[in-house]
Amino acid sequence: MNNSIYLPHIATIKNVVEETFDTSTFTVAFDNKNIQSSFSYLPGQFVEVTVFGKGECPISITSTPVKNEYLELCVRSSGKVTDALHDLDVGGKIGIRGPYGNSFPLEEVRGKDIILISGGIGLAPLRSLLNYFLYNEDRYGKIELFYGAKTSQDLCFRREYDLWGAHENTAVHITVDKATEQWNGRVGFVTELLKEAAPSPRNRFAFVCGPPIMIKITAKILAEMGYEDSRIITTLERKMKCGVGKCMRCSIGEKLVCQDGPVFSLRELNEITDEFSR
Amino acid sequence: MIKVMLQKKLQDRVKELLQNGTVSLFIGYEQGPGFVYVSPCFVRDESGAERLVLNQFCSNNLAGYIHEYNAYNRRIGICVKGCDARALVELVKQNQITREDLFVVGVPCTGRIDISKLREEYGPKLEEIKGISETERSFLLETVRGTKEIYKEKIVFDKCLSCTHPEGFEYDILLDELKIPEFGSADPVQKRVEEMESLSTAEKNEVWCSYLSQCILCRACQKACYACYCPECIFDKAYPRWFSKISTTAQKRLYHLIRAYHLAGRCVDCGECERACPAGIPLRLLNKKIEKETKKLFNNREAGINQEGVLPLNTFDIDDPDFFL
Amino acid sequence: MEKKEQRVDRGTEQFSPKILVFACNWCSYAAADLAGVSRLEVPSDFRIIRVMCSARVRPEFVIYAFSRGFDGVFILGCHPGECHYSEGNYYTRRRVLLLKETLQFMGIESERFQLRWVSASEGAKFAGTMKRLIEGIRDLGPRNIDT
Amino acid sequence: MDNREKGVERKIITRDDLSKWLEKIKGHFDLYAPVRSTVVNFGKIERVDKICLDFMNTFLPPKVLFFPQTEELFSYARDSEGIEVKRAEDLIKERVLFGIRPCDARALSILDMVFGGEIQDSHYIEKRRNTVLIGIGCTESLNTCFCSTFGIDPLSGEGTDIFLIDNGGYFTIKEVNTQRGRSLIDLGNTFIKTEKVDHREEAGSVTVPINIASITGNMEKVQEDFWNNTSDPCLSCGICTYVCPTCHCFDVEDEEKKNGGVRFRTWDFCMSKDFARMASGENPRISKGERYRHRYFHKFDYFPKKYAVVGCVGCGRCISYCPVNMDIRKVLERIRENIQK
Repeated sequence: MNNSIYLPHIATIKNVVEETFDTSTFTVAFDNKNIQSSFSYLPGQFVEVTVFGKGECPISITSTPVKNEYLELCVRSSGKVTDALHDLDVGGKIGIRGPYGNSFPLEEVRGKDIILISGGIGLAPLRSLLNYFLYNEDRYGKIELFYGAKTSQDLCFRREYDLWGAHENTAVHITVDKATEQWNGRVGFVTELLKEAAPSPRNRFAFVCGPPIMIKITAKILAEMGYEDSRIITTLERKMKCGVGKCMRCSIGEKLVCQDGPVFSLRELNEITDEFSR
Repeated sequence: MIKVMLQKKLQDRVKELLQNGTVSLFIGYEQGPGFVYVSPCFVRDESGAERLVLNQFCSNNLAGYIHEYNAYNRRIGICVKGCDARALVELVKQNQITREDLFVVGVPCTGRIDISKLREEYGPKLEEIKGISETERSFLLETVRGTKEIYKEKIVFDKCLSCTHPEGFEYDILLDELKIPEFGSADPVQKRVEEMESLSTAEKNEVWCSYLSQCILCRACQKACYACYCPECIFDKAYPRWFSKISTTAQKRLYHLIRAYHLAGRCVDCGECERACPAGIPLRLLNKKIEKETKKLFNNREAGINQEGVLPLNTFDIDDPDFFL
Repeated sequence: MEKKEQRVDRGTEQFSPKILVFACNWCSYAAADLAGVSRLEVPSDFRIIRVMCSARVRPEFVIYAFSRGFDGVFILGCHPGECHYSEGNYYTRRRVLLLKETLQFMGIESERFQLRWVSASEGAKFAGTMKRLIEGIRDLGPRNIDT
Repeated sequence: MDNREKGVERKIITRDDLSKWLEKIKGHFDLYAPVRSTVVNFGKIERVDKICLDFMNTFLPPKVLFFPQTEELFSYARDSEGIEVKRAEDLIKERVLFGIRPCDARALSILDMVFGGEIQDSHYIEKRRNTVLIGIGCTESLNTCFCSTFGIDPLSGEGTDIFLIDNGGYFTIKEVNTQRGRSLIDLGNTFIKTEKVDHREEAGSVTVPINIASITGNMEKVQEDFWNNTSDPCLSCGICTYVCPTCHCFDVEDEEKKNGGVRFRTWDFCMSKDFARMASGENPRISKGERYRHRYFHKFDYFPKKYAVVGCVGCGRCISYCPVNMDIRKVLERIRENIQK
């Protein structure tokens, strides 16, 4: 009778990379080799991570499904479960079930130019997407990343910007809200950066992920620039428990973030008559 | 007859208050599903005043809403019975509101009817009751089958049997003279507390286990309480987690212990917790026990009677009892 | 559904209770240290939590401990008038007394929850008090654990 | 209205025989039926004479038997080698649930859609599969009943295996809908008689139905102010959700013990302030009005959109137990007025 959808598979933490003072990227692999090799996912999906005795929380997958040997999860310590996760070291056991949710519309954007706009830890799901694009470079047009964080200390995946930027047809723009001494790059909100660059909406899709307020402002700016609602794509966060559409906790309108999301286009969100559109 | 006049008087006064801008919100009672069921009513404009009702079924202690609505309203008008005024006294004493923020309309009360007692006396078909009047000793229920007389003592809330009012509380308006009604019998809760005390610990445990087995942790007892105003409740706190929704007897006991203890010296015995409980758990028992102990051990007066004074656990006396050490 | 958990010491066949002790940093915690340094015999059935004052112990701590299956909870503080913060222990005294009565009323023996004054120099008193109190809990036996 | 038919042939069972039949059923199955303590609830029956037959609606809906307030999902054990996860062992023995009302039977069929579907919740489904339902029609009603609003016939056994109607001295066996039902009837063959009776089949009078079709699908038209004002008296307690036969929101909590622990799921209520609050502190439904709106939208908008059925069955529990006497019928009526405005 071991067929409950709520049973997590045991996984081991293989590596931990500290991104910022409260955010780390965990590399994890399932203990069961068969599960690991058959675990397939797409950028934008998430998993439910269990820290035994503490609980469960949804975490978006930040690795790209080109290698099936491990999963990468970028987690900010912000609650009971994530705090406990940060207390675990390499070799620690966690539970994972998933993947859940829809994914970014990979086919729809084929052959199109792409901009990715993100703030803070919002880069985590977009990193999965970005790496996917870069891996399949020939299928996509110009890719631009606009990324902002509070300070230079709050930038995630710092080691990878150069790698991304080195690709042909790819540009990476980084900004911080507040400059510190070590920082000699751009200062200002990511939204200002976007306004300045003003990438034309022609043949282009925009992917946005970050704090709710940033998503709202960015969506407005993009709309002003002439982007269609259906071409502004975002991924949302909601309190989630089951991940499979039973507990009704993550509902926005009749949509459930765990099943119908977490990836929504702005058009879909505008259709939902709920808190978001208000 | 008198009651109908009072209701009209209340409606008129409320209309006036809203019209001249004395209050921006008035909290009173309105008809719920059926004559005997009364809901709290929030009136924001003159036209809404018509909805207000006032009868022997208006039992809710409306003081519980003040805290929630205080921030959004310049001045709240509120309809209180003598006993509810105790909650207001306490809220002021506990620095939750200033008296000037309120416009208090005192309504006379000769005992409020406990629906569950009425159901036992009258039978389940309470929808038959269409009107009510009263005499000195009894309520006259006008029903589809004629008038039925029931002695007051039999159907008023337990708390009404030992009615108390705060001393020297100044109402902004009094609809009629406030009197303390007298009944032939006393509040049985005191006796029940004593009965409970006389049991052995194992027996007490057994009694509580049977009560707690009915508890569904809906927390209505807490939400209905005037004194539960913490911005973040200990039971909601996610981190650290004191209380989980896992419905074990241990969790329920923890919940009820903490809830009752937090009310030590603040419980005005409005009985809202017991009335709100869908499972019929006698919660006043616990509150009364704590009240009794604070009175006995710390010489504390009942909450909400006196407008001066400190909460019993916010102070100490060098000569406090230490027999237990 | 009451389960009686069997916690019996294999060596002595004696019930070994689970006990939580809150000890004030300025007095009884030091006394516990002193008892240890003086090699006094102290029962080993308790876990000790250091608090900055006995008044730091919120009643919720105690209730929570009982809900998690502890057989006894003790608070140790400074003697009246000796509180490091001048009057913390007076507040504790009131709270403890009221909580004891409430616990008793809800079916948890008030003897399981105790308050004692032990100053920093009273290592021997600490050892003796703990011994007596724990003996008391042993006599009461294991608590019916709620499930 | 007297639709008493004279001398109709019906399968009947007398009250005394019913107890004997149930006794026999109890020998083969776990029997659950309404029992009275301070309130009437479904409980496991040890003695048949404890069954309470003069009840209208139980306090807690029958969902407690399939989706209990607290349910173990799995336990885990920690040792030096790692962690082992073990699923909770659910009931194996088959159960019979006696005394389910038509509204509650409909509610179960709604929950079937929620917990079934593409992704199956085996904890619920297995319990459901293992339970035979014996329904009882409503020849009387409470003044809070409004099932007819949702097209529920208080004298129809839709969703039950066997359906009885209380005729005072005896019960009529009105419907036997499934094979499992028939095998239960076989158990009681000696007690069930076919007799000509003055057949009485009268449904309890139910509140005038509300025009629900004009509400679902038009909920968006309701102004925002409406929700803030309507929710004013609400205390944000959990009663209405906990006693609701179709509310299914849950929370998941871990309990850590020595070298292991258990993960439970527990009922949760959407009127709670932190129901949707995220770890980051963001709360999409911060005001009481928004939460209240969500509750109504879930029942009368999201349910119809997702499962093509209204998420309310008109059992009236939320009306009878609400501590401030809020009336869902009144609110629906006002929603309708508001839509038309």
